[in-house]
Amino acid sequence: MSTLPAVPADPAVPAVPAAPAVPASSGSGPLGRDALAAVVARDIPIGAYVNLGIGQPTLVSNHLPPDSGVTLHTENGMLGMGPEATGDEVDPDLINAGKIPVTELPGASYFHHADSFAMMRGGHLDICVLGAYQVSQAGDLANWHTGAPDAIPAVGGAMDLATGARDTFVMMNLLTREGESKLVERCRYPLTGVACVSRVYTDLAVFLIEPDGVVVRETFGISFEDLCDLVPIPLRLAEGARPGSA
Amino acid sequence: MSTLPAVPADPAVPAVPAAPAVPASSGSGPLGRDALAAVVARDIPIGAYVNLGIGQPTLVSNHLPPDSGVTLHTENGMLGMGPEATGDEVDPDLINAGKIPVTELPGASYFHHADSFAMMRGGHLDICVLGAYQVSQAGDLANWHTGAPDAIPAVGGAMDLATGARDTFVMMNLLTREGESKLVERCRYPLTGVACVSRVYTDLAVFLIEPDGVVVRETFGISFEDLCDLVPIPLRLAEGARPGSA
Amino acid sequence: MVAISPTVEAAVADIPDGATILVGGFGTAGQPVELLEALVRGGASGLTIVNNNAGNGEVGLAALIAAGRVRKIICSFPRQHDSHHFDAAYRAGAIELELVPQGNLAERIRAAGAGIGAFFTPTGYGTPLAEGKEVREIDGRHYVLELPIRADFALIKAHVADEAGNLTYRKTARNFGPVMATAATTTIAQVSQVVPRGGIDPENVVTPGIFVDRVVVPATATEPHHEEDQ
Amino acid sequence: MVAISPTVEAAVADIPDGATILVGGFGTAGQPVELLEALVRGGASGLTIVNNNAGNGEVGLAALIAAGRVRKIICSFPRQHDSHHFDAAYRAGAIELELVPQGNLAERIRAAGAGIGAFFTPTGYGTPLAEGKEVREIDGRHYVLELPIRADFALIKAHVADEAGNLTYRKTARNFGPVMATAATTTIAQVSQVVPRGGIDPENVVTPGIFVDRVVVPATATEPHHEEDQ
Repeated sequence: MSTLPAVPADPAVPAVPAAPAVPASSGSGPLGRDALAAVVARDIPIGAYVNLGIGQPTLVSNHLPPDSGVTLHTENGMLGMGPEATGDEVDPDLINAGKIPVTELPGASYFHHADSFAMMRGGHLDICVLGAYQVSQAGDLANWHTGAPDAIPAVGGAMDLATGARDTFVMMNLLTREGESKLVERCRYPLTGVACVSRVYTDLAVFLIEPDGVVVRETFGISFEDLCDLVPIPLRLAEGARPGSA
Repeated sequence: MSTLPAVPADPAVPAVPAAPAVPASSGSGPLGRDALAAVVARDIPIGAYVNLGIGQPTLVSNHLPPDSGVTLHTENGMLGMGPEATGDEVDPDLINAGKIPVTELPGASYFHHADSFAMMRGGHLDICVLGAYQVSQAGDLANWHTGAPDAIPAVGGAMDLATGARDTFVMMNLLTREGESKLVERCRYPLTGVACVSRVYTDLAVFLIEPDGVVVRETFGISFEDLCDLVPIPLRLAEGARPGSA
Repeated sequence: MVAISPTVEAAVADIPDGATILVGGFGTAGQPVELLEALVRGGASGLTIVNNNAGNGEVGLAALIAAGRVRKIICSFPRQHDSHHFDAAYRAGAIELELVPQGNLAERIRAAGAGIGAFFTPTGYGTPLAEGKEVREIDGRHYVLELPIRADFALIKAHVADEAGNLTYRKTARNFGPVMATAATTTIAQVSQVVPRGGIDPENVVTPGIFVDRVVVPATATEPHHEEDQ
Repeated sequence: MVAISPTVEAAVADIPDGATILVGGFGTAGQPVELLEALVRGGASGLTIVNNNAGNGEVGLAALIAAGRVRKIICSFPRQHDSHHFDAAYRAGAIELELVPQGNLAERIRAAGAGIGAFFTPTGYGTPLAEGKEVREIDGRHYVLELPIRADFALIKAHVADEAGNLTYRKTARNFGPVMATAATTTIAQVSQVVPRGGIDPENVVTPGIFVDRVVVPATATEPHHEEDQ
């Protein structure tokens, strides 16, 4: 479930739809990163203000149609961020949160860091999309620290994004390389935020974190029953969901 | 004594001098409002950032020489305020805290109310000059409410100014119309701020509120002994002070 | 996403009875007079208004108070030479007053917009306006705990808007507009002019469009500015 | 009152051993590289540095760390692909790290400049970065109490300054500069250009001169901007 926004939901932005307008393809296997980004993009309402985290979430921008009216925020002080800069466009003073040179779209604005994070913390961003090490069934997020004793910890804006946006979506592979589910009963890694994730988009299924449990909205190339065998928490199939074949 | 500023004193602005460069005229009687404004103006260091309260304190600006480099702040969102506007200069969008049309000097800046009061509360203003109903020997200020049961209370920015500026100067007549001292042991009116006043400029004397008591820096047309008879708190004469004749 | 409202009446049409409304302005500078007068015509009542003052003369907020629509006002400086409509309502016991020091008012509104749960301010410590509030000594200084002020609507007056909802202001009419825009569920800005996206330099945007839901150019707008100031 | 320093060396000459310094920038965007390198040449050591990161490559803050001048760093994101000087010092136990979520870092600096004694933030609640801190539930949400971060000096990079000390910035190089300028006893800004008073439109000032003590145009300034951007 999402944290309570400091300011109630903005009526100018339609609520995030509970189910996709078009049922997802339930084709022949797990979704690739790019296909998963397209699924996330389809769930972003027209006109939304969105922050895309570093890495896989950045791919979502490639799938937002030009008429989506979606405005991208980068926490280092900009709304109206455009695509990555190339050639002569590169300007070291115009970068995204990953420190990659980007461009500016018409209608952009710049602001300082305290204002930028006030914007996030105050619940003004409709959606942020983040990667994760683990997500718990209560929506707890772990994505900043493996807890390894020799790791140098670095948190950046992850905690602010996770707790600040109205909806926090996670994008990740469902399983670790060792085959363990990253959707878990309780996170083993240090937390980024408590009960902040509302949806988990993975290569095998889309999960909705709801107050009464985790709901599977769609699966990709796997049956609901096989999915339940992989994930160590109780799952419910959403009404009208179209589970994929195994 | 002054409240602790949130940020230590700015070394770019010389400390407020403990004694005037030129001894005040100790002439033949109490100072008029304009002459008192000149005394205050003389104590404002070159380059200081100053907020002048509504009423008598506003007169101080008439006595700041053009080369003083003093920048005036108005809490409704401006630094670099110029003199009152006249004729075609009048613009309803450019007013001071007393809602009087004013002008803009080169080097001015505009900012919103939260930023303007952050500037004050954060200890960035060197001096504010306020009127008062009463000031206590500990520097408590009462200037917003008589406490009369039928009065409509209004506080404005007085509490923020009193506690926010590095030095708060008060300008007032020493005595009420009934002849009672407004410099008192303990304020009888509701407080504006606690231990916030550092100096009290009156028609009869200038008082410094120091940690170990109230010091008379100069008197105007009255002997120190006669002044002590008027004011119901212990007074000390500053070293080198030139008391006026009675 | 910002909507351009065709009229001030349309812009405020869904403000219900009992709403809490942040109203921009310091006196009449920056006061969204046309939006407020549309609200008078619209008929919503039992309103809680947050403004620095309590109305001036006969226009805008003063007209709303005169029409008996304001149940409560949260402000720093109600008593002015021309606040006679408020004065009369207050003395008649028809309006509730919550008095807040001006800087605490601005900071409490900012806190609501910035997701700050509460903050310790030195302003008001030891005064009647801190009575009943939590106090704490931090690093040798005394502070009072203050809570956010958020609202259902913000009505503000800006200068130029672009089609992304970005706003600029004019001189000291900026005052409370930028912070109020951040602290309401729905923010409605009356402006002198709407320009296309890109019509405001991104470096000079004061209120980013993310905070603005509706923009309207009042039909009767008689702006005091000179064209070259835009 | 602002002073125009003749050189970056003169601008930082009085920074003593053991000082706490707010350093602007997000990575290298907005980082006052020339001021930091003057500080390396100047020799102050035992410094506490507050910056979003912990140095990139060989320049600026990375050079200061490489020279062994930094005792402690307060930042949100030390570990980067090019933070090898920090990494080495950290693993050698030669530098202390206080990790702060980025938004709490910005807000704590703002609080210092704004005279806020402490504030309740939702960020970090329930995580290891809130351990030992006061928590409180307000209106059904959990918050952590955070304290201001103030400093002896702020070193920032802006774009244009006027002779009143007013500053503008360029694009996302604005980042921490405006809040850091408010939170130090002495704020030193390196800029591309100094214009006369009135050379910056008062509506477009980002940092008012009241927050700026010294301005300097580095001799080696090679600004990436196009002239028409000024």
